[in-house]
Amino acid sequence: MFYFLPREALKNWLSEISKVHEVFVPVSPSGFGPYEGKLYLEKKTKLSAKEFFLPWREVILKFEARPGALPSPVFFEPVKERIIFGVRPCDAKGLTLIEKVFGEDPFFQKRREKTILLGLLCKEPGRECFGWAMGVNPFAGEGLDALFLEQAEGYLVKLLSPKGEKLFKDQEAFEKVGEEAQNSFKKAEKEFLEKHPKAPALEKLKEADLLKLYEADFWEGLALPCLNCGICTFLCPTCYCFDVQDEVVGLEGERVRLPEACMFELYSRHASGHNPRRSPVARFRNRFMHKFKYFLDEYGEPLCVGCGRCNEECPAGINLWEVIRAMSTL
Amino acid sequence: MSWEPRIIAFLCNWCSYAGADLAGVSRLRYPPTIRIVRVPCSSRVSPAMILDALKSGADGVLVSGCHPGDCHYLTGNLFARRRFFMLKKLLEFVGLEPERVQFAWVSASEGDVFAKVVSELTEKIKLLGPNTRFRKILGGKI
Amino acid sequence: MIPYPARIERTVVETEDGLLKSFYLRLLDEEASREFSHRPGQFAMLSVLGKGECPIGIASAPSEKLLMFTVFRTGLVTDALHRLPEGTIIGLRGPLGNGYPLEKFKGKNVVLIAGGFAVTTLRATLVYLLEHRADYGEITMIYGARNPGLLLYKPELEAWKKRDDLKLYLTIDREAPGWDGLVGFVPQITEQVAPSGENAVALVCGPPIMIKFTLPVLEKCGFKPEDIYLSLENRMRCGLGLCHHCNVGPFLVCKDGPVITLAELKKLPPEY
Amino acid sequence: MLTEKIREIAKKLLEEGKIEAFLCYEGTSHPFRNRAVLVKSPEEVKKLLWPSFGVINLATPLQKLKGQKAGILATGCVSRAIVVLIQEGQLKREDLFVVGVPCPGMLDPSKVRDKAPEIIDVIDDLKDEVLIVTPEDKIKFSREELLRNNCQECRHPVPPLYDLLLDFSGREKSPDPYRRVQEIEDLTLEERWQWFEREVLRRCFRCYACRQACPLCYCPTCFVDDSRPQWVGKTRDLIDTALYHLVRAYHLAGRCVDCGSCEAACPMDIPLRLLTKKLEKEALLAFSFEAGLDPEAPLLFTSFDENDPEDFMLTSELKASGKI
Repeated sequence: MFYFLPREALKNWLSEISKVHEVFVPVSPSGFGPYEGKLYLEKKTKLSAKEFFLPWREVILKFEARPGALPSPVFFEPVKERIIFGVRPCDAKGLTLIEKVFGEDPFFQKRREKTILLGLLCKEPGRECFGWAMGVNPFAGEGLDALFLEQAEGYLVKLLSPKGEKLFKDQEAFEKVGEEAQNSFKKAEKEFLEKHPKAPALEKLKEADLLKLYEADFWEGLALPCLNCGICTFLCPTCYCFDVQDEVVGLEGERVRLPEACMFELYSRHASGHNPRRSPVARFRNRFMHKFKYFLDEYGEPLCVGCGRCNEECPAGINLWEVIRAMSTL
Repeated sequence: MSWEPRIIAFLCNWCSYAGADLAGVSRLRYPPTIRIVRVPCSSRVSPAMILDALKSGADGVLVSGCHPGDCHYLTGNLFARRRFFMLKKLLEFVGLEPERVQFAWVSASEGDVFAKVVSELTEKIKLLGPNTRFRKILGGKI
Repeated sequence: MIPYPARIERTVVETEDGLLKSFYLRLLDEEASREFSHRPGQFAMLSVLGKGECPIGIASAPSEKLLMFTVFRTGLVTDALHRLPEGTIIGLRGPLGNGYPLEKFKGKNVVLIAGGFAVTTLRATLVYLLEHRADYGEITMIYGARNPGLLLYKPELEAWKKRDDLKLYLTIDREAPGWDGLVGFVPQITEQVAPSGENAVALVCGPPIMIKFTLPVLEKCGFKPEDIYLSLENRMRCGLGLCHHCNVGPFLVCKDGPVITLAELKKLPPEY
Repeated sequence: MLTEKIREIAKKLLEEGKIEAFLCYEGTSHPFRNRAVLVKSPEEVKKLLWPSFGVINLATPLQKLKGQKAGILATGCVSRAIVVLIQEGQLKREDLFVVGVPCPGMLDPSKVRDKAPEIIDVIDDLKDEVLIVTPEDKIKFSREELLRNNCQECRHPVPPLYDLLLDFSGREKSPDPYRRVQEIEDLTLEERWQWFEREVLRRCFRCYACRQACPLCYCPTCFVDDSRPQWVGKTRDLIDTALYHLVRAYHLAGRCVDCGSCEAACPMDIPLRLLTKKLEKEALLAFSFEAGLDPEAPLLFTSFDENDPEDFMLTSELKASGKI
């Protein structure tokens, strides 16, 4: 089903639903925040909406910090249902990829359940975007509850899930639209897909021999500039690795789950000091092998939605496409 | 109940710790605000130790060692002096109350100086109030 | 990710250097305790609140009343664990991982080869095999440690020595006073014992260097890579296949392992 | 011009067998990003160029090349980082062939980025002007305006250590290297903490790019990664983050060569350099010390002077006021 929202009605509507729900929107080029009148919709934000599902600090246990204390489990429990508006389709697709692994994780699931995701299509692909090449069709809105397409007069809204339908059932600001509007959506989708085909590289990667890829000699050269920092993993809407830490202050203790980067030396270091991926090259290789081989082999899709954040933000100038090209032309 | 600051004092084993001991033996009065950590030399104290004390809730930190020329290891305190100078400048630069982190020379025979140092430091920190700025609270601020 | 509370009922210092200690645990929750069933080769996450969690192989057999873990004191959590007195309650999450497919071994000869403190899960296996003695063919165990003081489970070893349905070879790296058993590294002793690979499986657990030199010996004895079982270990956080720390290529040690055949291992990148 | 000179010398060194590889920069598909590259044959030198956006110090990847005789393109700060690494026993002088260049300064990607919504190319004359090319237009900017902060405040554009110095006229020494530090110093204590919290602590998500980009952060295990004791919690807690940034900056006291890699690497535009620049200023004023100028000289913290200042100490204060 499709609705239409006039452009000038958007902010009003966001304020309206803020009364009933917790509403988050992109507030600046850096990322999302609670809606308080500020809205940044020009480009995709540096930090994706991933942080709402795999947060920077997920408390999983609370305990009294003395030997023998019994832990009490903690579950994320929002007071109101959350709405996140302005999520880019690629980021939402990223969540569906994470869900393949985290399908039974109660923390992730609870957060998904309690959140309505409203997507917004980009006006133009950004310079570093390549989502389509990774097989992402932004118009399909995978992982979203509704998708907004910006048009001359306002937003055309496509409903994508029962959660979305329920939300829009009684929103006065929106008017139902007919077939004509639907066709304009389909037309935009068709034009986009014709211009932006899926990359043949993925099929080649599926066929590639895992060990040959691993042993290829291009890794050394590609990894030389890499700093092994965590920028690409923390900004990535699909990277899901986490660390678990016990934090204690005085007698209060919490066990928390937090994002971690596979680029860090500590990531794979055993307590004994042995580290199977001690060298920076090994860690670099593991990141891309995971995304474009291990995950691809297991789930049929790469662990990448082509949002381009890593390319845009990598201070060392590493370009994901060059890695994919090297891997797929081996 | 009036608030009493908690001060972590890193005292060098050879001078200041003995100085503190002398203050005790001489029955000198000073406020019971300090918790002593004995260290081999003032240069053993690293900035992480000082900041960790503040993070864990100390209201002040004192590092005390031998006077220049008296170091058991000859020059440890001279290295320490440079380091603490730089640390103090850095902490002030980011807006940490400079009075909270203090350095002193106290020799083994200066029990009175030690008592004075602790009294003065306690007064300074009482004026500032509890350390809220650099104290970690679980799940506090992100 | 939520651990069961478990009480340390008993601890035993296993080695002379004091770095290995066995913990006998009982789950506080009776229902959880009843439902807890594991197979030899699986592991559990032990947690000391305030310090963290770490994966430890389950050293007790499924039939034994208390869960037993023999822990090497090496990192943050194991160090804290070693300091805890009997009676303390800790956290336990498990059983995790795949374990040895012992049903598949029925009717076969089983060779257990252990080096150092990696013997723990093989102890669980051996206890299980001896309990189901009739189901299996010849059982051989080769177990080496650096010196006699570092051999684990000494009272049990004495008892096993006396059995005539088990061939037990204990060895130490170098001559030591009071030791009249075998002397030599595990690979050398394996070569001397020369177990036959005919209708047999080998379970090998030990430090990488021992494994590296033992595998060729086994292959020479006629063991096929599909019949050689190894147990991997890696740093891990969740034990559930989520956090991805423990991957060896596409293989997740926590979920797909820790037990893996040599045949499968050969298909993976050499990062362990 | 500079690019040609670099290619020429790299080719010559490789052909003559004086070096096994040459570490420099190459272009990328991104109009304002350069990348470190290692070339091992004379044919490959055509990749090399003068990096207007070579924001990561080459001495960082250089440390991955231990044991090879490598040539390296060195601006003032690269050369100074190499000096410190030699002083600290991390590099061997004889393993290196340093091709120095009097540095014209580099451009700041984040300053360029904001000049137009879409930028296709950036043309840098290495002197006065920068042209930013957009799909419609070429816009002219003064080079000074687009320079990186650390280049504007550079005290040593000319490399102090080199085997060969390219003939080029670089920038002059900055007349006012501590202007930005002064701006913060002029704030009140309260304002400074607010600044630190707002600009540093709240933004940081602990990717450690600053540490990884730094040519002088080479500890095998960083204090952040210690678990016994764990000095720094791993989450985004503000105090833990503060501890990380303070101790990291402090570890660079008397070592930092102000190459700005930390700040350039930061994805959240945190003004990290100000912390280390402040320490640089204090070391200069109090101890007349500057890092990375002489491989034979002692380091700031491995030396002392009997007359080092101590008026900051509580006992000095008490003595001055006659209380002891």
